[in-house]
Amino acid sequence: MAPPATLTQLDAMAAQVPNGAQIAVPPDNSLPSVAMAKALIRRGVRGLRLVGVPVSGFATEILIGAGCVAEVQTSAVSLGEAGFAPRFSAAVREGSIRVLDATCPAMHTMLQASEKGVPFMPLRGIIGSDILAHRPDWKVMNNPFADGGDPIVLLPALRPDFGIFHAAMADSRGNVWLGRKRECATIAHACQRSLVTVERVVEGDFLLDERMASGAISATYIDSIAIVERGAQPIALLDEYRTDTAFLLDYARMAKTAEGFAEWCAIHVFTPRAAAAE
Amino acid sequence: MAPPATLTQLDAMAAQVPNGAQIAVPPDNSLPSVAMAKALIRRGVRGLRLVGVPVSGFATEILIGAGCVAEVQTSAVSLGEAGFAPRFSAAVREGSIRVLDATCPAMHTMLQASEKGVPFMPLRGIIGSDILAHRPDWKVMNNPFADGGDPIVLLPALRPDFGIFHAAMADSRGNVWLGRKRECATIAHACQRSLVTVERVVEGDFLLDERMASGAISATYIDSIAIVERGAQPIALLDEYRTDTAFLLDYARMAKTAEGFAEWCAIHVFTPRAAAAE
Amino acid sequence: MSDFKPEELLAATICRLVLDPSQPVARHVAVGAASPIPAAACYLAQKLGYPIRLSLLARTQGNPFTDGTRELFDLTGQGRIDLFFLGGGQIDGQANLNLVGTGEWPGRGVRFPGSFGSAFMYMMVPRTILFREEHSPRVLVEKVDNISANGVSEPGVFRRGTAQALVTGRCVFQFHPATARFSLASVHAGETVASIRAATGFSFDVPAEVPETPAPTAEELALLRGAVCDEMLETYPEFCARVFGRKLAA
Amino acid sequence: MSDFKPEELLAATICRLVLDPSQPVARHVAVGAASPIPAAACYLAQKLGYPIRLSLLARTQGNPFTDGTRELFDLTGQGRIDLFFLGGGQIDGQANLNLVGTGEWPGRGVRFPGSFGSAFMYMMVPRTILFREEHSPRVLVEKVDNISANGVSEPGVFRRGTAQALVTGRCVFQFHPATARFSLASVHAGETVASIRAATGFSFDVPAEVPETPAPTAEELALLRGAVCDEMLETYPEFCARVFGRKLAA
Repeated sequence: MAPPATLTQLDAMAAQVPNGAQIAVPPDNSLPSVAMAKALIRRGVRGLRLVGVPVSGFATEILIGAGCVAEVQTSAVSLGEAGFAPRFSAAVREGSIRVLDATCPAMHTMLQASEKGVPFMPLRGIIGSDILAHRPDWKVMNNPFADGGDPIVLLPALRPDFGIFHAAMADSRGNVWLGRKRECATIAHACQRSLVTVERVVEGDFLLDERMASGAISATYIDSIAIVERGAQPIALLDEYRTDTAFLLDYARMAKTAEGFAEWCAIHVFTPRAAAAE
Repeated sequence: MAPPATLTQLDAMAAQVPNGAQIAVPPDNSLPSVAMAKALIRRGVRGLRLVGVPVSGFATEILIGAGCVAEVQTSAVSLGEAGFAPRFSAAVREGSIRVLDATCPAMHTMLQASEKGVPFMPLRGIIGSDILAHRPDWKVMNNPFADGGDPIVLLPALRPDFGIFHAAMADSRGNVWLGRKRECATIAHACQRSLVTVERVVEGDFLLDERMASGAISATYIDSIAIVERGAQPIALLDEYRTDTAFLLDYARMAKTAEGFAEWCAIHVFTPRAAAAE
Repeated sequence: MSDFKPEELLAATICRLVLDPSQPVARHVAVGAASPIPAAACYLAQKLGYPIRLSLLARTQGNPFTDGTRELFDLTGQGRIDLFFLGGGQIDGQANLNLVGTGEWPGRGVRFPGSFGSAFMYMMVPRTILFREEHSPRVLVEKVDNISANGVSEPGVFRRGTAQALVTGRCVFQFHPATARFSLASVHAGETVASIRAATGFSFDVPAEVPETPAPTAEELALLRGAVCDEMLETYPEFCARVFGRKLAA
Repeated sequence: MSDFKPEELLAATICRLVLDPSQPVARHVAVGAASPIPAAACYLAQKLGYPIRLSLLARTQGNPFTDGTRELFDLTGQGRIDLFFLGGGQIDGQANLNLVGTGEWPGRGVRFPGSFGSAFMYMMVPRTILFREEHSPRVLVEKVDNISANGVSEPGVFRRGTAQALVTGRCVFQFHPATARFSLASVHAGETVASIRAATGFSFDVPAEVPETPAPTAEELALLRGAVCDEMLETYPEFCARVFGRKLAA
């Protein structure tokens, strides 16, 4: 089988991300690359500016816990059924990260503006929320198509340096497939570079198959691919594996303290076994 | 098998479209419902305002030829390899239809504005084109995120009364599947009602199948479905059947005159055989 | 009277608010993640025979959206979602919601997860039912520390609707957008106007007569425990086990 | 010298313009529907070993886009398309393109199909190669009747690039955006400066020395008739039959 030209190793992919990079990451219901988050922790990257599309989950939480993150722009950070994200909450309390709060459709819209190559896009709602008061980079203007009045929010295009996510598979051409999780397509379109972990590489070309094409992202947008089996774990991957809620609850319990998080990391990120499994 | 609740007959579906309706129609590379265009001609509808997403093809051409159309808003009307659209060209020459010329990404953008529920969206380019000079409904303003200057076009949201297209299949729940032809999803999202012809109805629920979901449009958007085998013909349907170029060339030859078009219609639209085949 | 769980009372109560004939019809209702009681209320309405389309964001299998997570917001922008549910770490007397956190922005006291889509949804759906089981002065405050989503808007600001009601573990409040105030609509069994006042941090109006929140009917309870639970078992296994005593077959 | 078809000369000529080392590198080239010669030129560049990504809009099988027809325009908006091809029913001396029609707007004389994406693409790609086989005063006019897409923009208007060149059946013009004028870069075998002048409705600059457009090399011809034709057979069967004498197996 011809592997895609962009195929690389996980650690080599993590090495492409410099300190201070802005990275778009999907939430726990949409294929985060937890494997890549762990590889970034191992690499010791610092000062990341994470973008939740539209919210943030486990990958963001552990990157914050490991001290890799300077800023989070998101609509929420949550571990879903496992509750509040403890290292995120601690970091907000301590003021050790900058939080740029948004609301879900605004996160999508800012990326869609980059996807279309326009400097801004309007969005309804938001006016009256304190979110707007804390976003000097967002503007309000009167709808020029109304007869006067009708204020509407304008959001600037957001073009992160990297999009990082996990997909079910890649093909020989370097296209990736992730089914209905199309926010990852928007991430790939909007970001300057996309780094993707996949469960496996299969022969062929998804774009030649009408059944597969609609859930695929063209290799045009994908800069690097690394094979990591169960690379979203403990998060679910489509219909292939489920979220490991017990694992997340265990994490949430341990990560209540910085020491507990360090212990969790030692076991699940830094042990040779954990690293080799990726 | 449980048929979808929205299943109806082609002629009943055509009867839902009143005179003067604004209708979004995909072009010849993206699943036009030629069957529905013929049914509308048989029904004798008048004054339609057609919207090409982003260009117009055979379905628009025959509706114009049959006198059903008052206005076409599009980036182009063409029969592809079969050349210029003869009845469209004649109608422009005679001034019998109003043409609102646009450019492809502007057509997409106006529908995307409706899809997002915003009154307008910006788009780069266009400034300096005579298209802009003939679209008093389009505005230019300075990009409020620039330091001054930087004019950019604002396009109003376009929300047609109906979206009409052909899909490969519908499922028991009334979801439809058309693979990568996602402009039809934008049509369905943006239009007030969507009327869809399909090759067949299959049992099950596309939304439960990760392989199918990404090429499906949820029943939420689909108001009526009619089964018409080969309903896009002579236009191609994905990998199921190809464009019948010989048929189109024959059409283009006959439709050079109004009489020739009437003769073509008599054979291909009005004969009981032609109607029964749908 | 005590033959049902509090969750069953809440689901039946919310179901009646969903079906309230004085409100615009709810044809399509969306229910956010982690909202089993509102989900049960909507399934109950369906099982009672009302043709409501229900989009459950928590469903991983058969998630209704095929255009990514933005589709819910686009769908709402299009005006296709008639009713949504929201809660909040704090809810105040003007129906402002705080999902960000207490103390200084962005939640230097207790940080909540974040605003999610509330700042958009609250303004873009015709009807919102607020729901928060905990009814205490800590949650129901006079003024929220931070506004994720505002209860009413300035004149001239595009807004399709406001809160219809606020349902808690103790009572149902109705919201009046013209005055931006809640009034007490009913109290759950065991509560009084005085007990509600004591547990509520914001001031609200009290009509001359405050009824008790009606108990679920036998039919409603049977549906909740049967057909509704069947629908919810896969998505909300812990809730179904705890409330209905039913477990998903392994 | 006459051992090649005019289409082969044009393809080889366009290929050299695509690979012009004085231009920003073309990593990703898009080719519109109904453009077999530009498509052949790009395939030729690939077969010569240049790593160009080629998105052919005319391909129905293996169409590169999975986000609908808007993806080409989004991709271009993102700055990911480096080079595009445009033509026109009329092209004027300032490189303005008319795809709408002659006479009064919107083409009350001869109506052309329409502007397609030209009004966007022409301004949003760094490089455009204009191509029109017919070289006559009817097509190459002093001033187009209607502007679908303008050759140059006012200062301050966002624009990534302009025409690089105009290739016709008779010659190659280079475009100079600073002066908004074409200059004659080479004439195809059999043409002279005078014959070009006679066939051209717009005025253009002529350097002291005007070379003949180089003929395709033996390597280029072999690739065009072999590997390039293999790639194009499915998408452009009529073109391949006519130019290369090859037919798709039934």
